[in-house]
Amino acid sequence: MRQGIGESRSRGAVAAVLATLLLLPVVLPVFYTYIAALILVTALLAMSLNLVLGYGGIYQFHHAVFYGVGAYALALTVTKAGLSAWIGFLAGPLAAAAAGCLIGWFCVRLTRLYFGMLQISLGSLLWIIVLRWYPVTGGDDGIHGIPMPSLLASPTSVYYFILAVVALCLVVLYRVTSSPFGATLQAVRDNPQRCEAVGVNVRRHQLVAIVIAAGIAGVAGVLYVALERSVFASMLFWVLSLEILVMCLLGGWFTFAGPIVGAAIIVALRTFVGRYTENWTMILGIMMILLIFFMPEGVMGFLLDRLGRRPSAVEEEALAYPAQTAGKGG
Amino acid sequence: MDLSVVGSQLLVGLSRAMILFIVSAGLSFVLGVLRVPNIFHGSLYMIGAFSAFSIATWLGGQSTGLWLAMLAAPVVAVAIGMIVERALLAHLYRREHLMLILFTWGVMLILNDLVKLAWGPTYRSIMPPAALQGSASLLGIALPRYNLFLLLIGPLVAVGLWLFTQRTRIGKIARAAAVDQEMVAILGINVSRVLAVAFLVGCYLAGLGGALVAPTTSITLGMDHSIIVDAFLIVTIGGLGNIWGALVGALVFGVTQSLGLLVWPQFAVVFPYLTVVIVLLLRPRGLLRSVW
Amino acid sequence: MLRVEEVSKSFDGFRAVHQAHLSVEAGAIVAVIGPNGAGKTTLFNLITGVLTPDRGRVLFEGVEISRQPPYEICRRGIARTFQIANIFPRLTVFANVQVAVLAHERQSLNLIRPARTLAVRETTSILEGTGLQHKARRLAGALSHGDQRILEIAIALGSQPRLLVLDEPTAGMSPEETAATMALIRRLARERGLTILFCEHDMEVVFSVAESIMVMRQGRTIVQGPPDAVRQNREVQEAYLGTSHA
Amino acid sequence: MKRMKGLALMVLVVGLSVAFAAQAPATTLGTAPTSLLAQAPRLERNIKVGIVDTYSGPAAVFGTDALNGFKLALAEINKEGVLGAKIDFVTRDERFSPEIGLSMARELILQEKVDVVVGTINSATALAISSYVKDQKVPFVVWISKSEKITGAKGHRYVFSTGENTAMAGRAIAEAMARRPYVKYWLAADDYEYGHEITNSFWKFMKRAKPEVTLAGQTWWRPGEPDLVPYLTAIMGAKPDVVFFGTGGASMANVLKAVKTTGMSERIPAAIHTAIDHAVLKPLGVGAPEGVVGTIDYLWYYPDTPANRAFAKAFQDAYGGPPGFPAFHGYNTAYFIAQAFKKARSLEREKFIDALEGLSINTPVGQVEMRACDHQAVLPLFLGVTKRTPQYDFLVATSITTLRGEEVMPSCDDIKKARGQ
Repeated sequence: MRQGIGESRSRGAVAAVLATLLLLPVVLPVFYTYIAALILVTALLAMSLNLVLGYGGIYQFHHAVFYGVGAYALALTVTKAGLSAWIGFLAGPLAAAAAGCLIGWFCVRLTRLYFGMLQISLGSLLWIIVLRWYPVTGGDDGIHGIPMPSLLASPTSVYYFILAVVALCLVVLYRVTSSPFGATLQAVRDNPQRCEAVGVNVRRHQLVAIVIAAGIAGVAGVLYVALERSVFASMLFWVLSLEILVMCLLGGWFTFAGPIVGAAIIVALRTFVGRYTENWTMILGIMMILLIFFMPEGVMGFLLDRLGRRPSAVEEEALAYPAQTAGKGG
Repeated sequence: MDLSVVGSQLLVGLSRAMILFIVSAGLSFVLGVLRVPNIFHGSLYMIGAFSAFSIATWLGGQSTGLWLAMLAAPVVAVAIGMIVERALLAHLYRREHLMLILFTWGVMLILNDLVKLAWGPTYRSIMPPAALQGSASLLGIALPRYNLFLLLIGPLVAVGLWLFTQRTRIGKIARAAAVDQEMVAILGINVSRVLAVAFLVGCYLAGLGGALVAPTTSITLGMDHSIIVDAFLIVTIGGLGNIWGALVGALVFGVTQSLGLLVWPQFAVVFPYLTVVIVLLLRPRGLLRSVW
Repeated sequence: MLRVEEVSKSFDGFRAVHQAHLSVEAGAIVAVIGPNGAGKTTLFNLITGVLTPDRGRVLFEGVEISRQPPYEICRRGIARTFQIANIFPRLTVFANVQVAVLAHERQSLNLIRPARTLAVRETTSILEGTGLQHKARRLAGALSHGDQRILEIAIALGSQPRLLVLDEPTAGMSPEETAATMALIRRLARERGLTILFCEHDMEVVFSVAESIMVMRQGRTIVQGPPDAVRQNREVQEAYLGTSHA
Repeated sequence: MKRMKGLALMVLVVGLSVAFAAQAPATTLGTAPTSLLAQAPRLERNIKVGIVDTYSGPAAVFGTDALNGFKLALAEINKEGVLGAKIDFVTRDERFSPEIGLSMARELILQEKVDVVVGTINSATALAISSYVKDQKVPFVVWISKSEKITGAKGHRYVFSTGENTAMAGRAIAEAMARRPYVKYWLAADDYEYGHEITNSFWKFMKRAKPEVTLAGQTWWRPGEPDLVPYLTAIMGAKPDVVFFGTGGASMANVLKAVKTTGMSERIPAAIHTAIDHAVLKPLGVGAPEGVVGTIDYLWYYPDTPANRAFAKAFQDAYGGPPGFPAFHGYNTAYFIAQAFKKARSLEREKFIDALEGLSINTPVGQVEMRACDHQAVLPLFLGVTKRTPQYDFLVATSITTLRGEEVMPSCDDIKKARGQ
């Protein structure tokens, strides 16, 4: 998104956030360091989804599959192949990107809800493989106590490792979104038909976006394993996909940093509200509805609008996503 | 393989398809007319089932009570659905589809907890009315009576829907609105009312599905989750927004499932997803014409 | 340059285009006219690959393009606009045009370099040529209807086409806007050496601008020729211009 | 002056030691001052138990029941106290999600600093937490999940189970079925961990107990599949002698309902672990099939002993319904924890574990021992057949036989082998 933000001001903001994140383990008790790491991992996952969802307008309804594939690839590299976890850290994203390529190859033939439902079906087939292949994947019990390199022994070092990798991935994502590919992807989101007419191979762009997003989701998956040392079949279940989707929408899916905010909100909610009430899902539901009514562009979109950081606020009509017209076009 | 076994599987699959049809027809109707992918459709189905239980128990659990429960339970779902529609959803129709998914999921989360508060976590069960208990023989094939009853109800609902969309004024308008909402508005018709009625029909079908499934299963939290995925898959393979697509999709779904069980029972879990993948790769916009 | 040979397309038994033919010479301005539902837009969709013809073929510079996807046809040098404003509403005006330029320069899969450093000169020149340069930083969705139509043409220019296909470029415009737009189109054609194929409602516009006119009715080509010849054609007078011209 | 100095020094020492005692984490027992009081040692603070379980969704019925049993026991225990302290608890709802469950266990250990973690219905969560507490060296008591891996292959010093598991249940029901004349078996189960484990365990012991049995086929359905009629009609078409169902919870009710409506109960016998669970039979009323063979480790009406009657009555009075097996596990868990702390005379975790190993407590069904070698509670299993009786409007288990825990549990050697020791 071209937000026309003053370069220096936003650089300053990024530096301030980074400095805060670097200091967290020094200041906070170990549990909060863990939660911060969990938020970083989840945020990366949501960011990777947003590359296809917010930037590409692709109905990526089963993104969690790639997260799970990345995590399982690492877990199996270590526990079954007996290789070093560092190899697994590379194998995870690669496996996830390969899964993205496979599922994406089928899905880009379809549009919108059809795309989404086909992806849910294909993703669920992968989920079933993980669920049923007991000797290898451990079924829905998952794999636990996955040994990690001694470098990642303490919670603090895990935190810094995650922070470094997430920061690196965000830089990559930022470069991708501000590259010609990123600009074209946004054009594909706004109007795929028009894109074809200006010489853009829409399916190929969507597929590339899905592969990149899947690869980064795979990175988030291996980071989860580094943090929790466990993998679960439910990491590939559609409910998680829906949750990531909500993170993007809540945070602001037309902004770069929105999904981070969304991830932080959801993780914090389920960690802290869950303590006080058993009905926390109801609270989540109420929050979601309030946000839809009062912050339709998500928290980040709302803030950017308030700060006047975006090109002239436009009436909702003009921004209405061209769903109806594009759907009829074919 | 024994032919009568195949026959009975076919009939059982068809009867299962009837409930799926009723639920997904409602979903598809709302999807077509209102353009809302309504995730809390599953919650209304669950509420229909719980209401059927409560009404039947309240009326003493006898046959008349059970029949009345099946009639009255969908009304509870309709009431809840209409409150949500009038108070909230009606203000959101122009929003992006993903936002509507988010909204309806939020409602689902809330209804989920409300059901837990209202009925508690224990599971419930009701019996079919006495006339429908046990098995009956059809063409030499033994089949639970209740499944035979479902085989009758499904076509009845289909005919009712057909009459509604083809023969009533509001039904015709709803059908037109599915294709072109602006045109309907230009004709001076109160679109909001039409949409509300269409939503009402959707909620009724969800509640009816729940009430009908209640005697065959344990009524429990989480029913909403399992049905909503199936219903969306069916609606997709049938053609989004096309209620006859929902019928075709449900038949394909129910029959492949039940016949698949004869061939490959240890992998029953993959049937629904495999069906969808195959159908969508062959027909990327579903089996019947979609308004999407 | 472009030849449409006996092309047919039907939808569910309805013959939208039936054995239509059309030829466009390089450097010409060619118009397609016909009543509503005559199949003009369908014909344009067949030429630009949005639809695939059931029968017949489309040749561009001697190469058959009728089975190629839209993006491939665009890369061969045909760019188009659409009847309803078809832009990228959430992108800035600048980015709208830049995307097309990037695609033309085969940069759209470039993941490395920042987009803001690429294709800037070409994009700016197109914006200046179309008079949109002062609105470059605004979101396209927030432009007025007239400006959106101009932006459409600017996007099409971004593909550096040799043939520009315009589907009712002045639909919904005031007479002044229409005149200005047509003047712009002629100027662009002259400056960039473009061949133009367009369809239009407004007869005055068509007969004043077009060098060759093709008349369609019920999916068929009635006649194609220079304006005077078309004006004189009996069939056209009966079928299309009807009593108003009598 | 000298006296003043001495006094000041004393104040300082006492002050420091008090501050230290307050600072010191869960591990220190009341030190010098309290032990000077002699007699029974007293704990310097309350015992804190952290519970992670499912309180929403379809499995909530188990989590809630177990929690109720636990609360009932605590009410009794806290009346007299544990070494002068009470047992407090906090709960966390994992919503049947192991990711959330694991995260909550971390919170309980790192933030709430609980002495013991207790949970859960979900075997994936239980195993994940088990692996985590092994690193953290915090005791973890599993009270509902029936996965045999918890105290079997994946067992270790810090994990305990107060419920029966699939190894026990599978063997119990296999040995009972081996005495019946059936040969051709069909296995049908929920397609998830519990379904696979119980079915595999049953089939392993079945073949061992009666080598001539044959497998006619197997069916696996999605967990939560609402309508099982198509599955059962397909099985009936294959005409096996008997069907073993590996199912539980809401699916169990679906199975029993379908067994009745398809008429299977009149033609093909069925065996299911926990089929005679009151929590399943009660809601089904007279809609449940008769003649189903089932096993379970707790029935509120059997054995008809004063202890069991008292427990069932107290539970009924407190929560408006009879206790299910999770409530029984929850109740026992509280007593195991309380007794172990009493025996350890300390809040120290290692001492607590040493005390819990081999500890035997009085339960509503008699003495139950926490076996030292695998940390598995040695629970008896009850085998019964569902039957309609005139005094209830729901089915109950009849012709109940009791299998002692020792008879059906894997031996300590087997456990060692499974753990690769």
